[in-house]
Amino acid sequence: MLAYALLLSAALFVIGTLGVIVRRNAIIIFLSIELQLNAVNLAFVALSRYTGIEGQLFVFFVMTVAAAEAAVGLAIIISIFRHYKTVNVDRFNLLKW
Amino acid sequence: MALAASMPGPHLPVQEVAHWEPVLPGLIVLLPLLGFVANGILALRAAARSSAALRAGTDWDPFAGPARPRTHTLPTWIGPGVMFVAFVLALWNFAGLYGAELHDPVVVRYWTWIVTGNLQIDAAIQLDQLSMIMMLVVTGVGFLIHVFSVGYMKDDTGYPRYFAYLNLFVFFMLVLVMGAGYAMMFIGWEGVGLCSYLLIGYWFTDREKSDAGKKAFIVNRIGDLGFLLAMFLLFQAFGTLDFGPIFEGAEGRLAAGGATVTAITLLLMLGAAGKSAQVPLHVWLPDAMAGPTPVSALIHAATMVTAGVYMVARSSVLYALAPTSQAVVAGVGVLTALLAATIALQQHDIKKVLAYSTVSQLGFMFLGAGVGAFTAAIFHLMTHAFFKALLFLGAGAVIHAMHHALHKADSHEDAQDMRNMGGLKDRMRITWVVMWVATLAIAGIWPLAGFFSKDEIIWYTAAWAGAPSNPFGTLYTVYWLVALVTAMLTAFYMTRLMVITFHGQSRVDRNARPHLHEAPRVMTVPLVILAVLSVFGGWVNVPEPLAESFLGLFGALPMSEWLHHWLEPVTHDAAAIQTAALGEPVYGAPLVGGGEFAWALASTLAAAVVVLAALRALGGRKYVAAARDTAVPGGLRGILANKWYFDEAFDAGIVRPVLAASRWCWKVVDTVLIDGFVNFVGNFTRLAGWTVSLFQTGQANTYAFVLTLGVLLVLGAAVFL
Amino acid sequence: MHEMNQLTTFWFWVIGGVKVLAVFTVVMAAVAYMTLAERRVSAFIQDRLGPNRVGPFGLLQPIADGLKNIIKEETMPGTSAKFYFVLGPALAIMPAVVTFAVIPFAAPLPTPVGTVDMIVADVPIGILYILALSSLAVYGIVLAGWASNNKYAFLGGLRASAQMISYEVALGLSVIAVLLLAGNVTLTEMVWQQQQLGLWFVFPLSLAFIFFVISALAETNRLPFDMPEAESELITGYHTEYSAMKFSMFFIAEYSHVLTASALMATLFFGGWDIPVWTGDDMFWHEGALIRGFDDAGAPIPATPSILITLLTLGAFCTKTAFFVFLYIWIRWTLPRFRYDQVMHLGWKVLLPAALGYIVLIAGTMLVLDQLGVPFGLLYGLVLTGVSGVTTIAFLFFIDRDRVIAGAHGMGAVARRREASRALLARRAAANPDGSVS
Amino acid sequence: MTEILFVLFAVVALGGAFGVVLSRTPVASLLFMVATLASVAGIYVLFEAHFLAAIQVLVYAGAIMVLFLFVIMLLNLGHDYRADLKYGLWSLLALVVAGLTAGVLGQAFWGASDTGFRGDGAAVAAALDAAVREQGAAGVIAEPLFTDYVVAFELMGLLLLVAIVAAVVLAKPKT
Repeated sequence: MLAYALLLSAALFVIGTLGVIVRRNAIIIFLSIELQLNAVNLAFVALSRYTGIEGQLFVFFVMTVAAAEAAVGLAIIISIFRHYKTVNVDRFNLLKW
Repeated sequence: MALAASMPGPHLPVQEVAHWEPVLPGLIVLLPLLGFVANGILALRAAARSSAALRAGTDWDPFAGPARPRTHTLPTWIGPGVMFVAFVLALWNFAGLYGAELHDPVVVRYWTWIVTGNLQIDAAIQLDQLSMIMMLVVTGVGFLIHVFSVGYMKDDTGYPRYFAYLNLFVFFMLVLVMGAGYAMMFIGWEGVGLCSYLLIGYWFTDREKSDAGKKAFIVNRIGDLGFLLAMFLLFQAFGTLDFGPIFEGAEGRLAAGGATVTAITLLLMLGAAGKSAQVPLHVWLPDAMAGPTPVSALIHAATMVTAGVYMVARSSVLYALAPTSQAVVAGVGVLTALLAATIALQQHDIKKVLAYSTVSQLGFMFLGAGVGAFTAAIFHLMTHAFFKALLFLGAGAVIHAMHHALHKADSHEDAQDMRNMGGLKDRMRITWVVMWVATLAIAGIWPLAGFFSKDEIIWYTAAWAGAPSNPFGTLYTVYWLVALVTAMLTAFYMTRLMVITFHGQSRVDRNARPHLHEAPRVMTVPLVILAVLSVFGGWVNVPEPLAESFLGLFGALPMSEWLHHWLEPVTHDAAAIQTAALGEPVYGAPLVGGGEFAWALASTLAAAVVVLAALRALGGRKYVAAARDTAVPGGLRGILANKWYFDEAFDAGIVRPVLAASRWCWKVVDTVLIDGFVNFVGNFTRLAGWTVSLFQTGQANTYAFVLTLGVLLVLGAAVFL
Repeated sequence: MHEMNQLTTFWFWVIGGVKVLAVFTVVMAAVAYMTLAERRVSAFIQDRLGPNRVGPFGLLQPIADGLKNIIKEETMPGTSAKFYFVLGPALAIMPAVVTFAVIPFAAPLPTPVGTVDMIVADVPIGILYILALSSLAVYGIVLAGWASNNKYAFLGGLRASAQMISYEVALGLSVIAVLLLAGNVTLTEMVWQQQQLGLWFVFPLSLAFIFFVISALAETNRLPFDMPEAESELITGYHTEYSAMKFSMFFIAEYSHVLTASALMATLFFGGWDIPVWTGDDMFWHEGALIRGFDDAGAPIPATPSILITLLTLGAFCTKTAFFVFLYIWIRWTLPRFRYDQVMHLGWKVLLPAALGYIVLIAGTMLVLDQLGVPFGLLYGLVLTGVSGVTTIAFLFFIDRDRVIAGAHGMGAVARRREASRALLARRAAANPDGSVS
Repeated sequence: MTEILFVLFAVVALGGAFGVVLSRTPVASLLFMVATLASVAGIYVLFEAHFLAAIQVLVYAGAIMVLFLFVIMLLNLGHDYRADLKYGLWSLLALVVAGLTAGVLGQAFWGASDTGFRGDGAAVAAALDAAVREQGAAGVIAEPLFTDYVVAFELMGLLLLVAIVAAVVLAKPKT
């Protein structure tokens, strides 16, 4: 079952990647990133069955980081929205040359 | 030294103790540093007030008020105070060491300073007979000069700064002479160089004077390079820079007369030549007279410039192993002595005369060190410290008086030019007397200090010239003859100085004459003390052959060969090596034979004759004041007046080519090649950056895409490779 | 000696199915009758009769209500997001119904095929399961509010999401105190630990209990925290546009939540199905055997489950739960509604820090007791009770003053503010005697 | 049984994932995400990671996603559907890259067997199950968390604190 879990994890990861690349809505991109994180978490949990509890611990940490990231990320999105009246990432490209 | 070993003199009754603990040796070094810090703080406060006044658009005159500000009163006590305590401590330690029969130096380690690879440098000081003599000279003469400075610098706005520098100098000088290794010595070496620079350029608003400071600094760097290279070689050969292991292991590790030891000693000599103003690196010392006169007395006559002699004496073991280097050292010394003495004949500035005299005397010391008479070199160093400090301080008193008087008379004539003086003896009795004492001492008139020390150097030159295995015997004979001539020249130019300055008609500005008067007590007291030392200082080392004759007052001069015995633990090894290599010195003149007594008698008589002749010849001459003395001397006198064209030669041979090369480097190498390359790199980077920046779309999706691409590559590599 | 064997797989599934059906039925019935209870109690509090026409004492009223809701016309707002509009009530009711699964409601029951635990699913994560699922409850409400495409419904949904997230924190923190004392997250073990301690956790963890009750009120959107459906402000909030059975499902969800919350209070703080004082009902699976406790030597004392004990403990559980359901209704008809900012203020600035401090205090006390070597028993519980009691009193009367007890901005604060503004006006009048406005 | 459940969860998770990426409204995306999270939590249970499953639902689905939902609603998003998806060559490129990544990952994971990690996989699993029975589902995670990884744990706490402050500062309207 490990192989299937890992393949599922890979599939979820790739779908998340796709989401990050093709979507413009910052929130959806954010969700896709969470999806990638989840895919990795799944791999960790599946492997922890075979390597020890550390995999689960790592998932725990990843979740904490995800929570922190969500809080800050959403705050950023809110303040961007306040300024541009949109969350379309094409519209804020101040990082451009 | 064979002489000392074969002819032990009567020892003074001493209480012998096997073990000796130095008393607060670190404090001797530390006290001047503390003085520097205290005076430095005062100087900073004074500078703050001065700059605040400048911002407000006025000048701050610290002496305008009814009382001197505290920044200008405290250094009076701090500066000489720390010196006095240090001198007392040094005396105390000297007394302790005197009572001890000590053959090994006492090394006090404070902390490990640098450890890197095999190199370990400790902050350690070494107390032995040699460093003790140097400590006494530095702190003793230093103290007197500090006291003198209180009077001399009284009306200078930079009063606290002056004492801060002076204290700092003494600190570094003590580190130099007390350091227990070449590394510590080098710190002191560089430190005194720095202080020398600071003090020469003390009146830094005067362009000429700050240039003189720079010149001294730069010329010294050349010598320091030699010192550094010598240290590298020493480290390569011994794996350490501490004196102890180097001198103990030198004989075993270095082949006598070999290339390594010759290279080391020659490089050390280069360093010493720089610091001690030997030909051709002597050019900075006369210019260094731009500094305040007490500075000239302390740094450029009594202590710092003798550091080279100290170093050669300290490294005596190494020099004994390298006879070629010794010949070079002696040759440089004697050449310097001769050239400087000749130049001194044609100088008009009173301090310049003394400066060349100093260079000349340093040459004598190197001659002594070069021929293996290390004790004699140190002996001459010590007596020279006394009478040359006295001469400078006396000149200082004269300049002080002249300056004061000319200032009162609103005259702009040069206060240092002897042609503007004359007849001062009536107005400055004490100065006149003590200056004559010093002049007779330096001229080598019996029984003053210079007689014993200089005579001993000349005597040893002759003795080693006659050593059976000395390959440079003939050369040493030439040295001896030149030294004799130079000694006569010394007597002549010093008498000339005295005559022009103190005797004859007064050429001082008519309006200024009434204002001329003797220096205050605070200046004359050190003069008198130094005069006493100049008289009796030579008695600590009356040569054995003279001791029982009338030149030694039939044994009444108490301390026959005392310095020899005192320094024997330090110089013993070198003497043994030298005797083994060259054979026993022959105590007699190489050309005509004769005992030391006869030559000594002849020497002092010759000196006396020269002095009297000069008095007669020069006393009757009419001199003209500087403003009207427009005659350009020709021939040899012209050459001498122009100092053998050393500066011009350096200018043409080194400075101008370097400047031309620099300009070429600037115009061609820098502007065209380097700038071109740098600009090319910059432009290329900009172009490349602009190209790459096209990828920087500012859109998160693009970045994610490229990121994924990269991950894909890494993953693919990991999976498939 | 009774049969103490575990169930075989076959019987596990069979009995599991039976338990699911039974519990679901009972919960649904209880919910139905809670609506009646609400109305009757409110009537009692307001000194009137309440529904009493349908059946004896109005006992058939819930059935009539249900019938009415099923046959009523379903309205669907034209501008709503249809799919989510339907999804909302479904999502709301699901977590409410399934949370009851992990609450043990009686002592294990001996049957011919083995001893049956009186719990639908004794999952190893116990209380976390409840917290997790109840945190999902907000989706139904928020979606309903959003999908209605109605300003008031939308505001109700937003309020619901913010409020539930806020109070989940306080709820979780008050539960953590229980976890500290119980040492595990499964509810069966919590009941067991209360039996072992000889004290219900409400005593040693009195302040945690108070926090839990308050937070549970907020989590279930009950008065005085029913911001998402505040009639006077938002019509009825998120279910403004709902009618008939979909509207009814929100009601069912709310009452199931109330029921679950009451059962939880009973389980976490009042010993669950434990009958006070009597130790004969103490029962716990220990290494494959049911035990009553440990003797002084540490050896387990076997327990004897019986049908009587199961029934008695079931009665105890129902009594406690019913009491808390009554408490809910009581509070609803007694206290006025908070203002929205007061709700947030209470949750973040009072309950959260206070609960954190309380955890530190309890953990510290336990650490001291463990270091002193006090065994886990009555003395342990009594010491904690003392510490906790003092803290509770101090919190309520000194630290809190008129925030929790008298509302987020109680009368004391209002009075002070009024005083201040009056003083300000007086000063202005004094400074400006001609009365002109500056 | 386990396999059936796994397939069920996997299908829901994949479907949810596609839903996240392809939905036109943010709210739908979010709900699909919740579905995916719940399914992944189910798979955690299948792997006996009960605690993580609970935390996944409690923290991820119950808190983080609600926060997302809250923000979506607060900003009233979802009215510029057309501008949201990138079409054309870009999507094609993305698909190609994603497909390649999937291929590489699949190649890497295809042969993953249940043994061959740190010693015997079955033994590790058995030890984990024993630890869960002994210490409880939470205890088995908590024990290393508060001993070996306590520094990391505390740093996580610090991170959360920083995130709280940052979020407050960022989201606060500039007055």
